[in-house]
Amino acid sequence: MGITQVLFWFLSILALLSAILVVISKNPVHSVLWLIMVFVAISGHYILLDAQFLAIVNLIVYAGAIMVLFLFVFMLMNLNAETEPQKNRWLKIAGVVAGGALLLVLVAALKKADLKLQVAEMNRGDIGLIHTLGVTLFKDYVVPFEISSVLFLSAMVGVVVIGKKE
Amino acid sequence: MIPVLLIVIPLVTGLVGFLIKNEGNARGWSLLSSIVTLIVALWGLSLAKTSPLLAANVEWLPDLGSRFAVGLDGLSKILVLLTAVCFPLIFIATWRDQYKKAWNFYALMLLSQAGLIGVFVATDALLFYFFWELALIPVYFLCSQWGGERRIQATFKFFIYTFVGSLLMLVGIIWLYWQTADHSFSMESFYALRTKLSGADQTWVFWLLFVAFAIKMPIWPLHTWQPETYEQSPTATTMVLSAIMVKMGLFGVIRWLVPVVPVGSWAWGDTVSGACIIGMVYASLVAIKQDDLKRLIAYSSIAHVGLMCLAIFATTESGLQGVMIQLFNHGINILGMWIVVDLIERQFGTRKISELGGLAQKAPALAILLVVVALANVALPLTNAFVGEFLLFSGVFTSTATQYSVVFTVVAALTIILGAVYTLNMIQRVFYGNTNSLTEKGVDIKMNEKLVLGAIVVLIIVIGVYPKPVLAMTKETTDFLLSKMNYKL
Amino acid sequence: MSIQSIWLVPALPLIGFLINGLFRNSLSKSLTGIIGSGTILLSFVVSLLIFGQVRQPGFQGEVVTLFDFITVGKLSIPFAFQVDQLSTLFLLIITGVGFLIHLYSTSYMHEEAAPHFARYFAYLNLFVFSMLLLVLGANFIILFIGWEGVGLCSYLLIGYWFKNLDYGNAAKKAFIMNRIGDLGFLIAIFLMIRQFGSVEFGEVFAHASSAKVGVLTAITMLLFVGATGKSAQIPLYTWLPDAMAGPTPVSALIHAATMVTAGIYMIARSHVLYDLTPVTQSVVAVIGLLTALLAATIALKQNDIKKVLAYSTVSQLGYMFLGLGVGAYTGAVFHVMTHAFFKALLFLGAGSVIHAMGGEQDMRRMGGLRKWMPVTNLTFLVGCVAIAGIPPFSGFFSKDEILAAAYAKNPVYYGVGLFTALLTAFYMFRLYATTFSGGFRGTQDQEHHLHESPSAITIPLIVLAILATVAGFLGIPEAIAPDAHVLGKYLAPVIGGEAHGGVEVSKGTELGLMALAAVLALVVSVWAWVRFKSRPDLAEPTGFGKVLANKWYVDELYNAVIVKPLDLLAQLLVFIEKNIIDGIVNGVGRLVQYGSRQLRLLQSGQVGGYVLLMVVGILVLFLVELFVKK
Amino acid sequence: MNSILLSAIWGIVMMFSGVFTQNKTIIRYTAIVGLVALLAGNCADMIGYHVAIDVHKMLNYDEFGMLGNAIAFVSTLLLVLVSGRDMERVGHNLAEYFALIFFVLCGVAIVTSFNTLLMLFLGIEIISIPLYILTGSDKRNLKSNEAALKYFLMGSFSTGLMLLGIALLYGASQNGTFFIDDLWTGGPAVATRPMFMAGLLLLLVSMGFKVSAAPFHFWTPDVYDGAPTVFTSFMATIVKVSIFIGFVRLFEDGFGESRDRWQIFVAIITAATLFIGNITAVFQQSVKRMLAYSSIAQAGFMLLALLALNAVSRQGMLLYAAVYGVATIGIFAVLIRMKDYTFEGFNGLAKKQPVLAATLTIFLLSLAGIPLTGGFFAKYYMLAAVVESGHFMWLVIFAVLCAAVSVYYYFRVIQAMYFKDGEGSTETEPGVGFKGMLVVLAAVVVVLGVWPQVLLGLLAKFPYTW
Amino acid sequence: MPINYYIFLAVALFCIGVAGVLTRRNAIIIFMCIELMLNAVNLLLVAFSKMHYHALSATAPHAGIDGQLFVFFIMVVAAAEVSVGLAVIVMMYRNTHSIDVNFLNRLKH
Repeated sequence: MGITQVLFWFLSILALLSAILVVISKNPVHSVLWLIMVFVAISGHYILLDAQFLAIVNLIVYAGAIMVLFLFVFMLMNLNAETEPQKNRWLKIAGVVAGGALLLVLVAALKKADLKLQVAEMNRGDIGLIHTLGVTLFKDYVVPFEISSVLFLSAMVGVVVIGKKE
Repeated sequence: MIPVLLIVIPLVTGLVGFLIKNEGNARGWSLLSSIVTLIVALWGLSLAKTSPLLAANVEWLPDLGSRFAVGLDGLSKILVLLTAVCFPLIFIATWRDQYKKAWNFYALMLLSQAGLIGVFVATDALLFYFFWELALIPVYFLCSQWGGERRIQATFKFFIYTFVGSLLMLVGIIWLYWQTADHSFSMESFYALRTKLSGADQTWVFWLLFVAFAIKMPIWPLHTWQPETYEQSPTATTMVLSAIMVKMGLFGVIRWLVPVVPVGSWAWGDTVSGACIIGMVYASLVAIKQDDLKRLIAYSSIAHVGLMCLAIFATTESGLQGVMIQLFNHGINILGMWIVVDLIERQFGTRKISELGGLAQKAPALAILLVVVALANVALPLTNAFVGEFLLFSGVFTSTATQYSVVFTVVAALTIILGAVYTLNMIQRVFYGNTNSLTEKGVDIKMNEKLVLGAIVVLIIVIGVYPKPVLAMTKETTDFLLSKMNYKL
Repeated sequence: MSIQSIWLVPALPLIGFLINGLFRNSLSKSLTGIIGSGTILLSFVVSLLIFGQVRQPGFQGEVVTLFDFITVGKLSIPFAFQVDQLSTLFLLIITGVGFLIHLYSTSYMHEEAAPHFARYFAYLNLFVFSMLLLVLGANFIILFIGWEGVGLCSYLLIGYWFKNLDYGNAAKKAFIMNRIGDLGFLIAIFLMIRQFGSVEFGEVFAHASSAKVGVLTAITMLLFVGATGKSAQIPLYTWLPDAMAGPTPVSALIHAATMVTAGIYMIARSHVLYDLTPVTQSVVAVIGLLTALLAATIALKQNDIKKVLAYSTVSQLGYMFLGLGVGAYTGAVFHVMTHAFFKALLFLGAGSVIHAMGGEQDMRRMGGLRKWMPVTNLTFLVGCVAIAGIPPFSGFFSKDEILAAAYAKNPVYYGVGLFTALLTAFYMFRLYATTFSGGFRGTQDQEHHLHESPSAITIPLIVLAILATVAGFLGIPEAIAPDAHVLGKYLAPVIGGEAHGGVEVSKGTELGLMALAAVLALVVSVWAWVRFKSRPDLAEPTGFGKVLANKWYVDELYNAVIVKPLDLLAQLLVFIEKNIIDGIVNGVGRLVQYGSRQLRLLQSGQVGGYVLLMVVGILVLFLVELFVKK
Repeated sequence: MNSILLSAIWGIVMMFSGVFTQNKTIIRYTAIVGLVALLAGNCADMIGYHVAIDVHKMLNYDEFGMLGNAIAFVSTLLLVLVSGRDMERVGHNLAEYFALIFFVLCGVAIVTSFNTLLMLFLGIEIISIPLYILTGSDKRNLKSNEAALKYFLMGSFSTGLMLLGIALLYGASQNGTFFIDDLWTGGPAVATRPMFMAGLLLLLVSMGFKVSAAPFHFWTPDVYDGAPTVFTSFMATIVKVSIFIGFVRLFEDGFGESRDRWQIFVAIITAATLFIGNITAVFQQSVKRMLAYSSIAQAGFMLLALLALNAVSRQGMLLYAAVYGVATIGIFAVLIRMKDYTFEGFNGLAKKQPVLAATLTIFLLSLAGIPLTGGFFAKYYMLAAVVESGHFMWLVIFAVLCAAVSVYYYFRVIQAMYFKDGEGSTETEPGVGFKGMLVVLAAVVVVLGVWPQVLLGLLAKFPYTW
Repeated sequence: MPINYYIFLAVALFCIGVAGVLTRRNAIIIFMCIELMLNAVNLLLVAFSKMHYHALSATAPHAGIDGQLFVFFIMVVAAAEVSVGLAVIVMMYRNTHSIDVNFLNRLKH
């Protein structure tokens, strides 16, 4: 087992454990922190997969900006402590069961795919580099890129509409 | 040209009618309109069958393979005649009925007339379906707006019931459409299907169409909407419903079902006939127990229509001719019955047989006219219905379409007796005996009512004695349809 | 007069009907009477003229076609009249007796208000019209039209006094029982259409021999079912006694002289078919005989004067069917004719009595009426003698002809027939003695009113009495005087030679039988007269007599076996209709509503629940993908 | 491309219009002008005048999408014309509402013409995000808040599903592409087929969510009920049918060749949608909520087009979009003006407001699919499309039975208006303009019902390819 | 690494997110779980991108790049969504002082 594999397994387990902790943490702030942990682990995977640009963006945008936003909101609402009264246990159990079942059927469905020979190649290729991505983004993907600005505009307008005091 | 006129006149006058916000004027206007329609219809009937005026065929929906194709053949003629004759009679007979916002009432009546005529003259399946529904909508509003106490539920049930059938029919029509060689809804293309479709296909598609027709007619056990609706509708609408609308179902079977999927019809003929016969006997027996005049007549109508349907599936010439003439006769006769009911209800405010009695003393003219109509209802010879029922029964009896023709005839013929039972019961309990506190103030009918009933009686007798012109009118169509119906794989 | 003008015969009464019916409110009673009777008289005159032609030797039946009635495919039914010896004879009887009864009615019904009076005459005219159509029809359909028409008129006339619901019920019963028979007739017609492709007498009879016996038997049996309805035979006879609810002239006209003989006419008319089907013939004979016997026994214990006559009618009709069944068609027709005379006479006489008694019909309250009503008494006596079969009155000859033929076929028939004849003599003279002899048993008031009827009533009585006396000489049997059977010779072209079912009895036997019948009838008559003259039968009957008085409880039986179950069935169906058939329809609606109420609970308002259900949906889709073969 | 550009630009214009003027009428007219311009731009596009931008095949402008756009724009225009005033009453941010609407239309224009899953994703998001806002725009109304949050959470969830689906499809595609017509080129290797199917199913689910197909419809009643009615109208009509057009495009262009594998799922979903939508609508007491369920039911009918996937279904989809849109806009326009949203609130409306009642009746008849209204031909096409394919006759019959059920709840409104006595009335006396607009809408419905050729003929007239 | 590993990892993360959405009632945490789902997809896309690169780079040097760009767009969208979502949640909180989704049941049936 090379270093890559070791890292893969480490990151995978880290991601999964953190993810589970996101879900089960009682304190919302802990959830946020564990989620950041998941993002870090995923960024590690990106690096393993030679997607350096995405790894950086993920850390900056997600773990940095977005999660901070979440934290801000928690702070704003002063909800850092446990606030969920434990009612409706059945719905919870049903939720876990349903999630598990979904995992099962997805795995079952995808296991049938004969992908043994397919590999996600590591340590090779430059498609994850900012240069390559940038060129493609502004050549082939310029239209969606521009269009996503509409998305931001609308989000902006929306937040203004919602947030403005009347 | 003429069929178009026949649709357009009531349609336009109906739409205009909404704007006449005066009861008297609206009434006169609708009568005028219906008389004009009648004149046009008679004009159409007088033309030779080759006359180009009798058909119209214009582009409508080229992408769908549907054309605005209408025409008058023998079958259409007789039903158009029925519609055209009934409406003026209805308007005159109900002249004294009072309605809130009468102009809307009359306008809707005219619209329903347009729809009905449309059904009868359409020679394009989609157009047929179109009018089929159109005829229903005004009637729905008429019944719900001006009907009896439980009108809303009753007519709603009626509407949904028939709508279910219609939609199934629509599916059937669409399916047939895709099977046509030229993807067309025209009658010719549909008739050409009978040789193209496999027996299995015909057998199942038969039901899609038949259910719609069976509900409309109605055939047992799909009939339960009918007595309730008749009971709850304003009588003028009941007249339209029972005199004309139920004919839509029979018409549908003759024109759009049996000749299109003859093999399916053969396969299910016995089943359908069985239902018809059960329905006839059943309805007759139930009719005996009815206390409401409208319900009684409704059940009697179920029995009569069952016989007609039975005869269609016998696919014999005399049976089919009988159906053709009976389509008209039954309409006229039942119209007469309804008029009498309307007169009674207007005068005494009840239709309960048990609350009436001794009317013959107070209204002898009404009694006599009713008796004639009632006798026609039980198909006494020299009334029009005898000619019809005789042909129907003899058609069923001589049928080779089923091996049970004798059984069918005999059981069905029981209704001849049962029909006499409930009809005479009704006459006796309403008209004979002594008057009671309610009926002793009764007065005889007025001139306009006498006129209408008289006209009906004259029609009953004339057709009963000399049915030849009517039979001649439908003969060619009968032969044509029979040639399609008798196709076997 | 040309045969072609035969249409006048039914047309005249029709015109009378129309005038009286349409203008009943404006016509005076006398005018109504004149129109009503006059049209029948004219019709009778025309019939006589036609008869003049028909009786020419060598006259073959003619078919007069008026117009096409129904033509469908190969089946063509013209509106055509058959003019031949048989129909002409009936024309004469119908219009002749009919006229007398009309005349009688002008007086009898005089107390009615003018519109009702006119209505009465309109119905009567319509009846004559229908009956004429019946006998004139050149095919079974026209016959059937008249057939149902007389049923209708019977209904209208029985229920003439519509205020009385019992009368209405009787009318209804008559119509419905007739309809049951008509149904058989109708199906017979359909069978003929299927077998022969035609309903015309000529066609059907010509091809009859080529048809299978089974089919023919079915046709004839069904026709006979029709006849049992119209002619009041077992099992459809019960309407006739009830029909006495109508005005008495109606009973005379319809329920004695004409309508009920339609069945005889029809079978005589289609004798070709019956000759080919011995089974049916036997059935006809047996049913006729049984009816004759049954009705006669019932008549023994009736106290209503009209009821006795009614059962006697049923009984006599049974005789006629016996005649038909044994092949004595001429005899049957002969009996129809004589019966028309004496039964009309008896009914009209009874009417005269009732009229005088102020509406009283119970014989037990009568008695000794001959003192007040000599003409009625005498004519009634003639009627009684005639029906009792005492020579040389008409009943003797016609009855004897039937009995002779019955003997030839089967002596048992003869025995029962003779016994019935004796019963007839017995109850008729019981009737006569109770009514006209002895002392008056009614109230003072009634006694005060007793009077002989006016001439409009007595003249028909006298005429009929004469006819009842002499009509028998039209059919003097071979045994007495060869070749003297005028009627037989006259009818021969239609009915064929006198066919005694193939077996001829010897002249001697026939004479012996005749004498036996005559003597016994005379003895029984006298005995009955003497017995009831002094000791009228006033007590409530007991034992077997009660059974007879209650008509063997047949009405009750029918009620229990047919009417009640049918009623229950109808009630059951109403229940099924409401709860099952409509219940299912409404149930679907309710199910939708119920489903709606339940389904909307899924919409819990909770996001968690929604997402959960979404996930479940996804799971289902994936499971289908994984496990369901496509 | 014209419509995407114009709608985005006009969205910005609207955004700033609020800065320059507080006059709501001006803002409204600006929006109307924008919509007309948008429509004109789209028409220009249809006859070949378009801004030449290389989209690298990511958008595919064909007549189907164009006509879909046109229908969406016309519907929006009608909505603004008939209910524009009612938007003013939602809140103070009229200009922003219009801006958001234009952004939604931008998303619509993308969704009707996407050629890659990326564009589909972006388009859907551009539609969704403004809608979350519009749903919650009645800020002080807790129902509105609740609806917005529910919509947002569930919408995001479905986005997650969609993305997983897209990812799996990407993985399954042979040469790593998002172009929908390449997803199944030559058929993916047997090896990746399960992945393809899993992705497809997830896309089906998420698109089903957007068009409120059962069992992914649960947001619909709550959101439609909670959102300001005028925006409910917008969502239930323009947005829904546009996404449907995208839905059809995706499954026809992307998965058309593999339809044998997934039709059964569409059939299941269709049946469930028809069933739940129609049945649940029966018991509703609020007309608004009933309309939400009815929109689910109508979606069930539109799903038939997805099942059939042939020329008939394409035409039918457009006709359905137009007819359903117009009729629903009309109904909501009247509903907005009502005092009481329950069925009882409509009792006796016909006496007080005959025009409203009559037009409303026509709209309802159209939704029920009664002839003489466009709704009939819309339903006709859907049925005809499936029947032509020859399979799934049971579903067709089930669909018509459900259509019969739909009559029940649509007619309840008609019954209330005409046959029941009551105090049903509008909040304010509707003006002549409003009534006039309703009559125009009704006329459109009727014209499409008598002579749908006017619309169907267009398809043949613009044989336009990119 | 074999692609299967990535697939199962991503699916597992995704399902954990789903389970979170189902079990938690704090609106923000639900939202975070949704973000977790998105990230799982991102990971999967990148893995597929490298898979395609591995398979096709011989003929197309930039094979698989689409996947990574798609991830980029997902992040863009997610960011926008987060802003809107948080705004909605805050609005809700302002009105009800709760972000418990179970309290959201004014709209039902």
